Amino acid sequence: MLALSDYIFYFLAFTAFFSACSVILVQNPIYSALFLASTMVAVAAIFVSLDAGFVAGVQLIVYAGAVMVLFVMVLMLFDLKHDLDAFSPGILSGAFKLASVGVILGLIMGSIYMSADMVFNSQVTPIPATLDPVRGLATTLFGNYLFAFEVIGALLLVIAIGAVTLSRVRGGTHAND
Amino acid sequence: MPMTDVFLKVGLNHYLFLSALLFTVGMLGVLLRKNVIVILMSIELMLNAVNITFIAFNRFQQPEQYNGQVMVFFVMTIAAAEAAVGLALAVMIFKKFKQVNIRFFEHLKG
Amino acid sequence: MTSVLPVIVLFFLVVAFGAGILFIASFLGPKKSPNPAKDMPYECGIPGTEAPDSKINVKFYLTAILFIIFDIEIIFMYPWAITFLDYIKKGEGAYIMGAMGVFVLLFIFGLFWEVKSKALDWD
Amino acid sequence: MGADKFEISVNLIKMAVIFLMMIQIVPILVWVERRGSAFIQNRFGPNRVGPLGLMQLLADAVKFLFKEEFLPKKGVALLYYAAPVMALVPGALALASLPLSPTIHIEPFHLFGQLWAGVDGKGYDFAFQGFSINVGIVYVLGISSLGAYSLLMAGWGSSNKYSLMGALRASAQMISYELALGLSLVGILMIYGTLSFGDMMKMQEAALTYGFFGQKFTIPFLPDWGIFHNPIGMLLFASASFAECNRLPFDLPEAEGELVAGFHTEYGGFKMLLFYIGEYGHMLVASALLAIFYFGGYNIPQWLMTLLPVNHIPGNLGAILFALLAHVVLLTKIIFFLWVFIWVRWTLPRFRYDQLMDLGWKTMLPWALVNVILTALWIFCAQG
Repeated sequence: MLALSDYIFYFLAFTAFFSACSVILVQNPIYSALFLASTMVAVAAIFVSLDAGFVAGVQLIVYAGAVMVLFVMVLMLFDLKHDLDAFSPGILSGAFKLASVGVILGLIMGSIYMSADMVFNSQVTPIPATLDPVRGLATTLFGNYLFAFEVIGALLLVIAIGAVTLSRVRGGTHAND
Repeated sequence: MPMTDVFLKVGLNHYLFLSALLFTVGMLGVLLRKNVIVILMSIELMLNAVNITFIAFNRFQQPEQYNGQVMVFFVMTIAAAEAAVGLALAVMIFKKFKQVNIRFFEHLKG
Repeated sequence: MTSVLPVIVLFFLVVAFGAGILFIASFLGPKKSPNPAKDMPYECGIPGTEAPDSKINVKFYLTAILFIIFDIEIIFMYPWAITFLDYIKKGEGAYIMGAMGVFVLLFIFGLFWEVKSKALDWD
Repeated sequence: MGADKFEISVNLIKMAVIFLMMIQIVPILVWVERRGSAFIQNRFGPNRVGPLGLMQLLADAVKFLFKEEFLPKKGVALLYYAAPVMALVPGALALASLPLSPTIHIEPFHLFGQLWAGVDGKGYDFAFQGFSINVGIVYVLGISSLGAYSLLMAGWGSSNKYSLMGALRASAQMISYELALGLSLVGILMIYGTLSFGDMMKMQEAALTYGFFGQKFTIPFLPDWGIFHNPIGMLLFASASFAECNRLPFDLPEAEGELVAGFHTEYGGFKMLLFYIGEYGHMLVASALLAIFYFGGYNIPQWLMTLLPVNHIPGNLGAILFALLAHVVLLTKIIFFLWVFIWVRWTLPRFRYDQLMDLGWKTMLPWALVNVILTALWIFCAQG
């Protein structure tokens, strides 16, 4: 019998997959962005069901709350409603692309299936209640990954400067600078 | 393991299958769509799929360690940074050509 | 694994409430009477004029980009904040302060640069 | 959701009650706002329908239900109708995760000829809370950040340039102040060392204690509330939440004089009311967070606590009475902050948009950083 958590997984997985497909099939990019946001929320819910609550929260704040809002804002600001020929032209190249994606999907699925015996054994072990997940995450982040963390800080600084500089290149509203 | 159990007992494999599906959908989007912004969105989709894999492996293989979650943290950061720069580029293209076709990226010089 | 279920249930409850209310209201209200003035975009009662090619204000999307970047930096401070006391009690306070100190310095430098370069100025 | 039928039904009822609380508070707040503004401006306000004009809210709701259904001619129907419904979601989902009372332990009891004792036979634990998410504040911030979609969908769906402009302004404002809001919380999180609301409130139960290089100084007549440890953070958080709720003096998104009416220009009837419910839900969440983080949540000062007779009633009844009292205390604080929201609205003038953005980015964000650094140094000194 399916347990309750399995129903939840299938529901969330279906939501994520359905909205992901809609992202690439819908003509209007604004709808694409909204569907992608719903995929992100479904993925965040999947994270919660995998006991990664903090990462789920970050997913909501960063992806659903910031990145997708940026996408939606850009699409609305520039009025990109009319995206008539949404797909790249060419039947032959299209078929080729589809086929290559199919091959890759087959390979991934096959490899997952082949290793099924290896990973199927790993049943869910409940996390001990004494462990505070966020504490553990923080200790790992500031322990083993400290260097990566500082590099991320530097990267974000570079991105902040780069994005502003990019938006200043001639032709923008900053042409008078 | 009999085949009927495959659907009845959700385990690590199901999360990996979901991740593979989402990744493929994102890849299709990158290959098939012309709109730069939709392509960027498809890339975000692929990164999300990867994140599911990280979290699922973390939960099922090392439930008392947090390496997978920290990785997801970093992936999200990189994804957001990539989206920020990508959109800045897309806006530049739009201002120049009044369209956000991926074709126009080759005209961006200096 | 089911801790997300109540959130989903409440979400559907809220959506059902909102959609239901709108559905009921659409029955109770009078039917739509066609009227050219009513169909026009509302502009304080003045006959509406469509904006020709409204000027794109890049500020909005620039703000959103900067928001994303600073938001991530703030999110990184949360796990730091809640383990800060633990590290100090372990006697590793200088280590954790230094770890975040470098990060915060980069943050401050970024913010300072954005203010200096007038990227945050609205006319 | 729960282990047996009793727990599941109690949890469902709690969830529904909290959602209804959010909806019910709207007409009351609208009434308070109108009467309050009249009081502040030396007018009467609504006073015809019912005693003190209290029935005005019922009349309003009925009127809204019977308004004409309207869709702008060029509007995008799906987004136009989805926006007001989505406006309800962030407030309701965030409010349900806040614990509005301490956890009550219900001993095993007999009902319907059956022993109800929970999974482990030790009884049940309930708090007046829709559901408990162990990352507390991160979940609330994440859910509230989804609020921008509703605005953008409304602005785009009604296909009116004023709506779109209002929506863009609103979302730009929301995300700008979300930074200051998020950063101002870092200081208080450092002090509590936890993300869960329940633990935070437990830490504020005792008398006020400051530490200084390993020494402890206790002030017995004051409670150990967050505001005494982190006053700058509290000021920043309070003003950022005004902006998050799009309230005056930060209500630029709906500035009537400049933008017609903002993102809900083309909305009327109950759709408009749903936006209001969302906005007041946001206010409710902001007030509750303010109370939980900085004003002790459901705690009252300890010396006051010992005077109350509720502590001495044994059994399930005592537990329930105690939780009810705590709930009333928290509710009183929330209502006080809601009144502050309304009070400020009728006192302060509105900012200009550039002033608003400058305040968010160039004043509040640096001050929030300063707060983080100062708090870190303070804790460092306190622990020695």
